Amino acid sequence: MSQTRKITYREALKEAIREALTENDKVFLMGEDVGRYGGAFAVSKGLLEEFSEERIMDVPLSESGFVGAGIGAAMAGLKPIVEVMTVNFGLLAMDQVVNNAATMLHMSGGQINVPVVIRMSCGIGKQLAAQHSHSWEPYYAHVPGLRVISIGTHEDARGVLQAALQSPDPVVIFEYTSMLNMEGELPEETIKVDIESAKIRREGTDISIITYGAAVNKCMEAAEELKVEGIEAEVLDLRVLRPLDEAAFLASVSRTHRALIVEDAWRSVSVSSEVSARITEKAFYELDVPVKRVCGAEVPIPYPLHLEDASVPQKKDIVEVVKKMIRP
Amino acid sequence: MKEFLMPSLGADMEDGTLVEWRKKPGDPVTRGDIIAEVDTQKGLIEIEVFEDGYVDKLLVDPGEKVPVGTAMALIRTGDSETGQEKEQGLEFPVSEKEKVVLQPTEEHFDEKPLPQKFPGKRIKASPLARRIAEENKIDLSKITGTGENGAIIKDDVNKAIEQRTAPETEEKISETLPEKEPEKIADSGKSIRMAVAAAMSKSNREIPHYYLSKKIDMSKSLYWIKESNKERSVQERLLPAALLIKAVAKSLDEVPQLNAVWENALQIKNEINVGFVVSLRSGGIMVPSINNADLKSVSQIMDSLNDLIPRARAMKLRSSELNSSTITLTSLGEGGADTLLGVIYPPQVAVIGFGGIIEEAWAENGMLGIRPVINASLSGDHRATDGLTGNRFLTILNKNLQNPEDL
Amino acid sequence: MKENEIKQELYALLQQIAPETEPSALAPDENIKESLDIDSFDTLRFIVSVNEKFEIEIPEEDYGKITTIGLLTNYIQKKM
Amino acid sequence: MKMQSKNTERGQQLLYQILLIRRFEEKAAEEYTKTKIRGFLHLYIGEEAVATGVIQALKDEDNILATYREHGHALVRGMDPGVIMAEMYGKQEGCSKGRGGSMHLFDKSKNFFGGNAIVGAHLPMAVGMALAAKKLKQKKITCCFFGEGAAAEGEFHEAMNLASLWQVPVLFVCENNLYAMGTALRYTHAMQELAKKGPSYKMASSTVDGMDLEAVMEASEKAVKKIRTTGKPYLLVCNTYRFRAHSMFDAELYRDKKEVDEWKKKDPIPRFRDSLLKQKLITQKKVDALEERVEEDVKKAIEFAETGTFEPVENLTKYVYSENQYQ
Repeated sequence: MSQTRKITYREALKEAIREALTENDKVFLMGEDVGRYGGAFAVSKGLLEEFSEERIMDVPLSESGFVGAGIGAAMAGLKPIVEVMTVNFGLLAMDQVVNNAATMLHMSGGQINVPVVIRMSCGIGKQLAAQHSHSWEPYYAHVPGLRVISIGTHEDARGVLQAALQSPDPVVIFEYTSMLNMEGELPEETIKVDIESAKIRREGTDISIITYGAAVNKCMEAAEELKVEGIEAEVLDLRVLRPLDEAAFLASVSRTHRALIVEDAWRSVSVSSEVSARITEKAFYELDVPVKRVCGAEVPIPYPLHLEDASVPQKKDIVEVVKKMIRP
Repeated sequence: MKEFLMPSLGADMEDGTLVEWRKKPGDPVTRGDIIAEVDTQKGLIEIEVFEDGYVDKLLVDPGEKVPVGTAMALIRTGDSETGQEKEQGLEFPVSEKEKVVLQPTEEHFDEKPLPQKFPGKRIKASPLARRIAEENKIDLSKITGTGENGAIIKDDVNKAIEQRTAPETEEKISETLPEKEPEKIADSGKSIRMAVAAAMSKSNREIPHYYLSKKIDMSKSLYWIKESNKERSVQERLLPAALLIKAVAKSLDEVPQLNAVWENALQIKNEINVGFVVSLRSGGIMVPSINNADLKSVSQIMDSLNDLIPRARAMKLRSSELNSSTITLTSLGEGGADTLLGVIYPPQVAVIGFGGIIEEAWAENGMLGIRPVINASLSGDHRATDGLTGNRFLTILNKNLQNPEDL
Repeated sequence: MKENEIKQELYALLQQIAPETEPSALAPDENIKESLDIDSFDTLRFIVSVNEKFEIEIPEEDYGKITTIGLLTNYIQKKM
Repeated sequence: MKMQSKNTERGQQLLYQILLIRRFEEKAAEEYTKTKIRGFLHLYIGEEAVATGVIQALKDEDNILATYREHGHALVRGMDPGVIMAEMYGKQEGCSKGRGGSMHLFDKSKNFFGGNAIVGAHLPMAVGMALAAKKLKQKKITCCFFGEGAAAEGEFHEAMNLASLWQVPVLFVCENNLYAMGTALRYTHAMQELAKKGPSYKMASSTVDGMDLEAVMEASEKAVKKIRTTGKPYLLVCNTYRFRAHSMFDAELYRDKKEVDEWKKKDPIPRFRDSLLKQKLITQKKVDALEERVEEDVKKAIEFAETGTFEPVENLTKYVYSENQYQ
């Protein structure tokens, strides 16, 4: 066993940004309050002092403007990391992402790459009510031309950015505010992750729990609880929401013959609906029970804690559904 | 309650016209009973029921043409709604309730999903369970599901496979069913011609055939038949065809890849059911099946031929006799052409053809002699097997025909 | 049994096997199998029916001696 | 006059360019009616002096981003007429391999970045490209064309603010043709003197008669010089007019025929030609010869497009992601 260290999700993200800035002088971070404020969630705290105004750029509240500028800068030879403070403001720049970043390569017949990296924090769990608790990964995952990554583990918090910066195509990364303070173990040595494949976070034989983002952790906890009852659940972190690593989840389901998809986002027209459809299309004869989903309730997220908790999947919901699927 | 459906008797059957009900509401039915007569493209066919129980209601009137999969009658069965009835046998004594599992209809029946109009009556089984059941010839209707809402899941099917009893007893039951003479024979010559045309066109269109042939010295076989017939009454005499069928079936034991169907992939069949081409005097062919031909003696095969051929010619074959074959054998008998290269009957993957037995100059050990020779051919589906397999088969077939006493 | 009666019986037996033919139109020296297009299986059935009808034993080696209506009628007369 | 400082050769080259745009587009309209070209076809006819005048003031390494009415810009930038026509035909010999069509002309080798068809959305990109140039210490400026319709978009204001805030070298060229599709300026802008939007972002700006090629040349040369010396952005408003419909399928209910006729009297092409003749920078014989050459080049462009080939359908999903994922 190699040496490990304890680190928070936030610190892992920061290390990744610091490493990128250090290794490549074409990389710069731009976003609202990333510099003097230290980042809305303190992810970039201290980096302005460590680097410079040139590398850590505070921008005005003009999402479309600075995301578009990030895209332009990427087209012109830089490697911008554009931080959209939260996904909730992301739609103000959605046009830039969908109509410019995602189309440029195709529209120009392969001439023009947009190697921009766009980071957004997202998710639910801080009683921030309807406009500040969004899980909009599915919107972005819908768009061909984008690579959409969801960071559900410390390993990915540390490793994804490096891989994303090496991609010649636009990458949208989702980070989860609810996980920022969470501590995890990381190996001492450098982490290499790819942004093309899903990853099995826990092996199991009885059921495949397919998930991503903040739900990964809930699924891992659920799997531990299920183990006590003699159920071995496999937890597959999709990680790449587009293009989906279909082979990974089809293979897992072909082993366990049961699939549960867990997602914080609203159920309808979501990542889970896509995964479910593909399992039915391509692994139908492997299924021993119908594919099930545990998803976000279809409601604007309410403010009170008990209602907020009820609107996204919790560990007990996952455990319950798995038990029903295995021992009806 | 189970539905009795218009069966699909082949890939080329789309519908059928009910000619006559053989059972009326209230009549008891046993698995294998003829319940109806149906006119198809292939002619008048007696349709069996696959349930034990009582006829509850007839849903289709004679003269009606309905698509494959349409519910034609309701059968009240012993173990219908609740799983407990099966154990207790509440309403009717189920005589051989555990005879179970072997599914004489084989995959054609299960494959065709019932129309969605009747979703409630469908056997609820997971896709995986269905797949395993099909591969192992397990009849899902005999299994009680332990899954969600009583759905049959993988474990249930696996349990059924473990508990499966010897399949031979089942085979006997279906063979000793009482015969019923149908009164009328539809003038179906034309539709038989059409059906043959359709199946053969499909075959030539979709199946890449390869052909191999081998001359086989029949002197030992014919001598054996002759000697054997000396001890037999006229009624019991053997024809070379019976020996050829046995020889083919036995050879398939060693080359199972040819005893198979191609449905997106090669599916090797456990039973060797040899379909034997019977030419009709009115034109067209019928291909009744001699089931488990490898397990039958030559005499038993001859008995089967004596039973099947006249019924085939009279078009009085049962549906299961028409759709259970796993390979086809076609033989010209004496006279006529020397070589016969057959067209595969889909979804099978091979057809064995025998030309007429003719006398030929034959060199053996440097000596020339006159021998009765038969030209055996194999038409194979190149998607399923290669010439190497076919070659092996013909070699083994020759060996078997040189040792008729072992057949 | 007279020759003519035997012939009439034979015509009836052949008619059963090949219903659409007219066996009575066969010339006495015409090959039955070839003219009526009867295969080996039906030939065997015919021989079986002759055997049952006239209660005579026909060994296999005699099959070559009974290929026409004329030959067969003679054969039956001799055996009876 | 400005042109007096130029030699005759330069005058002829400019006349050739502005004529080429006009004839090329007239031919395109014809081909459109024959269904050789489909989709939207937005013609620049009437506005040619703007692209011709501005782009001649730029260096080859300067970036250009244009709108969906960009055939003229692409031609002046030096893209081959045949390759542009092939693109409009949807042929794989087109500048964007036929994937873009009329609205999406791209040529990276000529620093021509479209062909952008979401009104206003390319302004932030232009700012970003200028930012990159600044960070990479390149001397290039980025020129961004847009209509007065785009100036009502939020992205116009965000881009103006960012460019000025970051002090990056962008030449914003507002081609004010008075109509945002079919809605006149007076119905879309409270402040109709568009150049005044510059100072509110602390950005230098000016207005020029966009129907006068020589005036546009002079104004843009001035603006470009200012940008190069200060490194700051500049807003140049060119008042112009489109003679033809917004796109091909447009009944022009929103404007008076008389108004169109009035503007046609200011047609930039005869105006520039006459000016050259008057300054004796060109002869009528030379003008006729130029007309013939343009005619010939347009014919060649059509031939090139006609003989082009369609990309096989198997290639459909190409260019969605880069083939070489890691650089």
